[in-house]
Amino acid sequence: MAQARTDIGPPLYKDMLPPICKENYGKWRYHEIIKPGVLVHVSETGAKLYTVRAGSPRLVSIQFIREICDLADKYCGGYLRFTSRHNVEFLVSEEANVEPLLAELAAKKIPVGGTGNSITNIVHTQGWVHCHTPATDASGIVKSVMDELFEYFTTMKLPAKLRIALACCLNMCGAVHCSDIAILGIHRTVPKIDHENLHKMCEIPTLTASCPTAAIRPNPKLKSIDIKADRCMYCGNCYTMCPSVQIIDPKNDAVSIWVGGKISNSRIGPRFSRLAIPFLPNNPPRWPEVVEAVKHLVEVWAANAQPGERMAEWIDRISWEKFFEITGLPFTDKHIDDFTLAQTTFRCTTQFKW
Amino acid sequence: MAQARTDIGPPLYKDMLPPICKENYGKWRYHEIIKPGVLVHVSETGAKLYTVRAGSPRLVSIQFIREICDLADKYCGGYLRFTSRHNVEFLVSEEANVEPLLAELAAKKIPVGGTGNSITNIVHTQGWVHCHTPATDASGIVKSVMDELFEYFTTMKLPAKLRIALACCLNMCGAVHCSDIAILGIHRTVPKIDHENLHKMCEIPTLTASCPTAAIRPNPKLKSIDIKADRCMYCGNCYTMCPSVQIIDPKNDAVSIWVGGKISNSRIGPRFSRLAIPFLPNNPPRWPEVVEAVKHLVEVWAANAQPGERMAEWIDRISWEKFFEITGLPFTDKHIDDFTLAQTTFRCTTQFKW
Amino acid sequence: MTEAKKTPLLDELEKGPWPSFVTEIKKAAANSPSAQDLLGQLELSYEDKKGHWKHGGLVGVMGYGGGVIGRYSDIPEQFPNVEMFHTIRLNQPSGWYYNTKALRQICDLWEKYGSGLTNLHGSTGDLVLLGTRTENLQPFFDEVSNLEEHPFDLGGSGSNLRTPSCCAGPARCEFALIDTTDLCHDLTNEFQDYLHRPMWPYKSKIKISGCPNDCVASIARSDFSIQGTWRDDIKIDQEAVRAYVAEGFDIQGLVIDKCPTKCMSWDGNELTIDNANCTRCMHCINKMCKALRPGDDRGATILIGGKAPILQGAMMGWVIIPFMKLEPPYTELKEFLEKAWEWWDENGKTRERIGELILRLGMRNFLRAVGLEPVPQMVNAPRANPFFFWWPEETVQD
Amino acid sequence: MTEAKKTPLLDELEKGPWPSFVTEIKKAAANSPSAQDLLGQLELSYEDKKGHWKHGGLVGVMGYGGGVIGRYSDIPEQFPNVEMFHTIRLNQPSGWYYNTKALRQICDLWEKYGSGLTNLHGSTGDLVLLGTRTENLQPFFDEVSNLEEHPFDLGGSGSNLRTPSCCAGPARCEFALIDTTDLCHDLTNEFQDYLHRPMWPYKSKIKISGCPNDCVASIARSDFSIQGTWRDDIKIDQEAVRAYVAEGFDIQGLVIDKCPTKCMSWDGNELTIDNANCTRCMHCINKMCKALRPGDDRGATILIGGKAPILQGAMMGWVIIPFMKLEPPYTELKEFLEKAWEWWDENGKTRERIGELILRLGMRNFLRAVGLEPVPQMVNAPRANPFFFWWPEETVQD
Ligand code: SRM
Ligand code: SRM
Ligand code: SRM
Ligand code: SRM
Ligand code: SF4
Ligand code: SF4
Ligand code: SF4
Ligand code: SF4
Ligand code: SF4
Ligand code: SF4
Ligand code: SF4
Ligand code: SF4
Repeated sequence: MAQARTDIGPPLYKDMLPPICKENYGKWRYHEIIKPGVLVHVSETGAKLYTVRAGSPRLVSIQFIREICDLADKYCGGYLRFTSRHNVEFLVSEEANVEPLLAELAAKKIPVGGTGNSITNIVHTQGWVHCHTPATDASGIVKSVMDELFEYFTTMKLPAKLRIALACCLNMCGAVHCSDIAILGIHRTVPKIDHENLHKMCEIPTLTASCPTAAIRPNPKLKSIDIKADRCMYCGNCYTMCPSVQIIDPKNDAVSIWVGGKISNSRIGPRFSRLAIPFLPNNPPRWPEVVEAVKHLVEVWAANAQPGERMAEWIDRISWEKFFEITGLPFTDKHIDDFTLAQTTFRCTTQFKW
Repeated sequence: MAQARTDIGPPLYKDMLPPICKENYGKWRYHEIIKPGVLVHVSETGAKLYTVRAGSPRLVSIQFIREICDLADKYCGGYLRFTSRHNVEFLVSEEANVEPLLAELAAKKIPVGGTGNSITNIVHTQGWVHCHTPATDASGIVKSVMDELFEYFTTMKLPAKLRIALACCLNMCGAVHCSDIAILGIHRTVPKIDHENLHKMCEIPTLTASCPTAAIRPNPKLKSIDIKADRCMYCGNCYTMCPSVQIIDPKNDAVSIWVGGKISNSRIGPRFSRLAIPFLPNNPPRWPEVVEAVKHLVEVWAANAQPGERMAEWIDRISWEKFFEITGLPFTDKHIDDFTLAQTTFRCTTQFKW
Repeated sequence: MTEAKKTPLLDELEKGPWPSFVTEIKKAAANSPSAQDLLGQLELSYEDKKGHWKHGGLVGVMGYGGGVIGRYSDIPEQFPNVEMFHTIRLNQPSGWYYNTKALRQICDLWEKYGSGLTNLHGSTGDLVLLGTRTENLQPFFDEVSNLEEHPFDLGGSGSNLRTPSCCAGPARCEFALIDTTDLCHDLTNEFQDYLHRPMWPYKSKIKISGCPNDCVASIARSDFSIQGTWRDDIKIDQEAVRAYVAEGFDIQGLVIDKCPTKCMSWDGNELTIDNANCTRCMHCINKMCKALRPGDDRGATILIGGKAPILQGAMMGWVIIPFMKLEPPYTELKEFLEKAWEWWDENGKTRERIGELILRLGMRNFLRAVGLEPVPQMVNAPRANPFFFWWPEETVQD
Repeated sequence: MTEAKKTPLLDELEKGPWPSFVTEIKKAAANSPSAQDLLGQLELSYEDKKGHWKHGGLVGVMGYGGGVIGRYSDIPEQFPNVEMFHTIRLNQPSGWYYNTKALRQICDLWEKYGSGLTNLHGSTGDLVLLGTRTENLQPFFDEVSNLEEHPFDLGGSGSNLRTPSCCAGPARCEFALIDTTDLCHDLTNEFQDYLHRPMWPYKSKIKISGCPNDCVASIARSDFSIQGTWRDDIKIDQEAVRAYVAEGFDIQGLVIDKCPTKCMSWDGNELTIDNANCTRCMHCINKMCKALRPGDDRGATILIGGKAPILQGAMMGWVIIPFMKLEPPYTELKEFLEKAWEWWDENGKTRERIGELILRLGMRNFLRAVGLEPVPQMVNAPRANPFFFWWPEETVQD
């Protein structure tokens, strides 16, 4: 068997491009969305590349990959790509192949969509499938929410794009913090300390330093640590550093919902998502409360936003006080920031709406 | 001699109101600015109150007070008031008294103005006249600047109001932090410690706690403290707590200029002033560099702002990068925040102007 | 009396059209040795670019813990008449309205006991008397507080309630939505003990503006900013609007386009305001005060936390009570203030203002302590970080 | 192979129109015992609402310090085939473009050595292979890295450079202002050592978007966000603009009114852009890509500091270099990255990202260290607090 070579780097992207992409590299002139999930890019040379975007659960088997490879071989000269939000894109250079490909995808129940003013795939993380710190599952909620929002994936009838992301703990591997709607797993109780084993597994200075609110103090007597309960906001960072500080608590772990984030610089600049719903129960297998809440937010926004207004732009226009009024969501003390930049979120003006 | 009575409270304002104000209390209907420095308030009853606003150096002698009392007796039935920016307001209920009053004020070289789109009096503090921590004088700069901007006090030709304030140290008794233009005395060197006397005068724990950047540490050997020089940003708070930590340094004390603050909720809400010029020399008796800088800022703003745009609104529209370009002021590392909320000032978007 | 020194530097400040404080000092100096020495010492400061006052100095008046700022020259040998040069803060009448009798009485007493120099007024609002000796403090106060008509009391200094102040208000201004002068007077009297006996962690300030124009800069300069506002619709006199336009007033450019919420429109004949979206910024009313007036359901917005930069950077007050009716005896407001101060007094560190304490302990704790419900009007936007707390009763306890 | 367990809860997730990950696991489970035990263990997680993976676990491949995430079941008695269930991160090709041969090869190898389950792709961008045993790691890697055509290397994990990623770029997108795919490939190769051998205080991420639409979310998800931009004028095809309007496109409502700087106007015939005031937000170009194109003086804006919330709250990248030309071999960019990493490596605490370090030590120190001039484009606004530092050489020293 061959010896490992190191540091060979990734495969060369050029080898992965369909001929039409190589030939028209840097020459694309404009694009159109022919219908939901189908883009055409037109080159200066007149060449046309059709992209068919198909939904994927991201957690896929090799069987699935082979299946889409079969399709790519049949219709795309053997080329395809994945998007930054984990959809599959079939790169079709023959216009004639578009409809047959769509038909075959439909037959296989692989949805096509996610372009333009739609809801595309949900960026998400591992959850109970593969991580050690989750407050909730990732794939299960994503599946349940996408089932409910399915029509918004396959159509483009929303006022603007709406981007949903999910992270199963505050580490936020899904980098959900700038999403139109973010679903975030949260712990809600102070970690339980395994005093007996802590000193065997963990370095106490590293552990105390890991706490953003300085809630952790050494307990030299027990060769362990104590957590000042009223300072702990359950971020779980101590647990990342030390398995003897157990953050997971199935009775209290929960889901929170955040809104109004944005990434692109288009119109208003990038924005953080902000707390809309501090608590929804962790209710597998289909998290009905979470699904309902997300759907409600989508629909209230869709019904009230002006054309082209993303969630953040809509809220900017109507104000947060109206957001809470129109959505009927309760405003609680959780919504008021009390972390390091809290001051900048306080309303330093008498300008507000009743 | 009478015994002191305590807690009698301030004189009753009602006793201080001219009859027209009492009669029309809460009944004023609208006002007009007849000319710079002269307002008329019209009541629902039809009554008209003329206000003549006169500039004052604020630091005034009893001779001055008696002088204006004479005028008030002559033209105002013995009533006058002072404004929140230390101007004098003559409250004239007989229209016929307005012009004679103005004539007499002119004869006494007491300027009239400060209304509408003008520059009114400069809110300021004690400086070398009466305080122990100043980095500069207050009254001297104010006098020099007002001399130069005099025409803007007596006319209303600016695009909007422009409010200037001065504080002689970072305690900011003038609360200059929300002014269109703020003049702020700054210290620029690390306090010098009088190790010998410190323990006699000051409590070390209080002193270490007083430093916003935790630059102060106890020095038990000397029964004194040390200051970590690279953490000290010369706020002088330690000096407020302890005279043995001397912040005043005539070779380096200086003046800084801040712009774009605002108080009223009118249009855009209240804003902090932001650093425009980190350093101007402390150059008594007339601080020509400070005067020049303030005048320049006023004139660049006046030339470029649209009608009704205050400094902050003008900068909002053109952007800070254009502000620095148009004013020709250098942008330095001092302008970039590095205190606790710095993060919120960083440009988290690719949206900017070249 | 020391001989009048030459003051070539200060003399420069007698030139120019703006009234000169140097001239004022000289006027006083004509028959006040301390004013004369002040002039001399100030000239020296102008030479060597630094102040010549010693650090601190505690002096006062019987029965009071504040109201006087002690001040001593660091070169009394040179300027013996300002060896002591304390200031006295007198509590001004609401809105800085005076009759001349009241002012003349002060002048006479200050001629007798002080330098003859004053600040009308101090930055907090007090009638500041600049410069006297320790032994004059009590006699001066005895007299001033016993004046037959218009006696004066001390203002605040130290870790106490500072002299409240307010704008011109309903006595002179058509925009006043609350009775600023009365409220200021009432609160000042109600809280005399807090004002005169420092016993808090630090200073606490109250400023009252009759409307959101905030002519006393309360949002930037006071721990408790009280600003008049209204809840119903802006009153429009369409005739008067048309009159403005007829006179050539650019209603579109100067009003409609500048409305921050874009809730106004003008069709050439009729002005429409979508009041539900108006944030009562005052702009349109300011610009067209003959045609527009605030509504009739009036009260105040209360903001908390304003202060200067030391220690954590300047803060502006933020909305803590979006609306409160304010009628004498102002019971609800007084109860709120008492609760807020009590919580601050119990929890605040030395030299920690109430706004800083709220930042340190979190709004949730403050709101619970004073019994207020969280409302979105308190914030520009909800939190962006996921670091929030649960009260024990909100989670399942084992 | 353990007998297939019933999974009533997970079965619920096979219902509904969106493709099901449960179906995917089941597909793999048909001939993978580990996929089957994953299913079983996941069902249990769904019952008791918690994960069943132990904390951490260090495993790897020879010569590498990262690229594999160790994972162990906390109930191996029940699910022996996921006793170990490590993931392998393979470095994806730039822009996630694949030919089917490359993908099929991976599938075959993962059938042989792994669970048959994958993430296409991980959140950082890697081709993530989900679940294998320790003893399979090296053989798998030996084979995958020696494939005759399209061999794969590991991606990053641990305190190192994480796998850079980029948007579709010039191969497929007309907006690409820099060659994202080439740049990503070039940087990844240049920094192989940093990618594979963790030696920094913490992770560092690079993401590259061809234009300010930022389709890889670089501003939120990477320490170094590189976004294409331009310096000259937007190119307007007036004919094509008119064509849009002729087709009923609401140019005023959807473009002109939404321009953030209000620098556009449309007079019914001609579109005018005041380019000096355009902030290149892309909106007008996005909406009318047949008529408008970015200018020709192209390069990138570089932003620094993006990251997730732990510890001090999430950060978005901020402008650190407003404009840099980016042509191979990208020397200026590489030098900047090297300098930035070096400073971070020297000064950073454990688990402190570069953005956090800059916040702790101040931009001024970072700018000096990497030799950049401060420019206003770096900030939304200058500082509001008066707490700024002077370098020793800027003051008069005694
Ligand atoms: C394929 C993909 C890039 C990739 O390398 O994989 C992509 C492709 C395109 N993006 Fe994107 N964007 C992609 C992720 C993103 C992201 C990242 C994300 O969502 O995590 C963003 C930032 C989202 C945000 O702001 O929160 C993004 C913000 C945009 C925008 C700006 C939208 C707006 O706010 O106005 C445009 C312009 C537009 O659509 O008008 C755009 C435009 C486009 C265009 C039209 C560019 C082009 O001419 O090819 C492409 C088709 C758009 C469409 O779907 O209608 N793309 N685009 C990504 C598809 C993800 C998916 O599967 O759905
Ligand atoms: C007399 C005084 C109140 C007092 O109790 O002493 C006062 C009196 C009036 N103010 Fe004021 N303001 C006074 C300080 C302020 C302040 C506080 C300050 O400057 O420190 C502000 C906030 C300034 C800021 O925003 O930075 C202030 C912001 C306003 C505004 C809002 C201006 C704007 O930004 O649009 C108005 C409305 C207007 O002028 O259109 C206003 C309007 C008025 C009116 C028209 C109200 C009225 O109908 O009587 C008064 C005459 C204004 C004029 O001068 O043209 N007043 N006004 C203060 C005069 C100070 C002086 O001597 O010049
Ligand atoms: C006299 C006055 C300035 C003036 O010329 O008008 C003044 C003078 C002093 N202030 Fe002040 N402050 C004065 C209004 C203010 C204001 C403005 C206001 O009240 O509207 C502020 C900003 C608002 C605020 O309270 O935050 C102010 C913020 C400070 C601070 C910083 C407080 C903070 O929390 O940041 C200090 C420092 C301290 O308290 O140790 C301070 C301290 C001082 C001291 C006592 C100096 C010291 O370190 O002990 C000054 C005594 C000077 C002297 O010898 O007379 N002074 N001080 C003002 C009081 C006159 C009056 O009673 O009417
Ligand atoms: C696999 C992946 C999630 C996914 O399902 O896609 C992932 C999984 C983990 N991440 Fe992540 N992160 C993944 C992308 C991210 C991203 C998104 C990105 O890179 O665009 C982020 C946010 C961006 C950022 O870097 O800030 C992210 C922020 C974190 C953090 C918080 C870092 C911080 O500075 O705040 C941690 C905690 C840590 O490093 O200790 C973390 C830690 C972890 C660990 C290693 C758990 C831990 O505590 O040690 C997770 C291992 C799960 C597992 O068993 O496989 N992960 N992690 C992503 C990597 C796949 C790939 O290589 O393509
Ligand atoms: S978000 Fe948290 S629980 Fe989810 S994969 Fe990342 S580290 Fe694991
Ligand atoms: S969970 Fe977070 S806040 Fe609580 S002790 Fe651990 S590190 Fe500190
Ligand atoms: S600003 Fe500073 S120096 Fe000036 S009066 Fe206030 S405390 Fe004194
Ligand atoms: S001047 Fe300010 S920063 Fe410097 S040591 Fe004193 S308190 Fe600290
Ligand atoms: S704050 Fe309002 S009510 Fe008071 S004087 Fe100013 S404009 Fe009039
Ligand atoms: S008060 Fe302000 S927000 Fe309300 S209508 Fe007038 S301008 Fe608009
Ligand atoms: S970031 Fe720009 S260049 Fe890259 S895919 Fe998106 S729109 Fe195209
Ligand atoms: S790119 Fe954005 S800022 Fe520039 S003209 Fe177009 S819409 Fe306006």
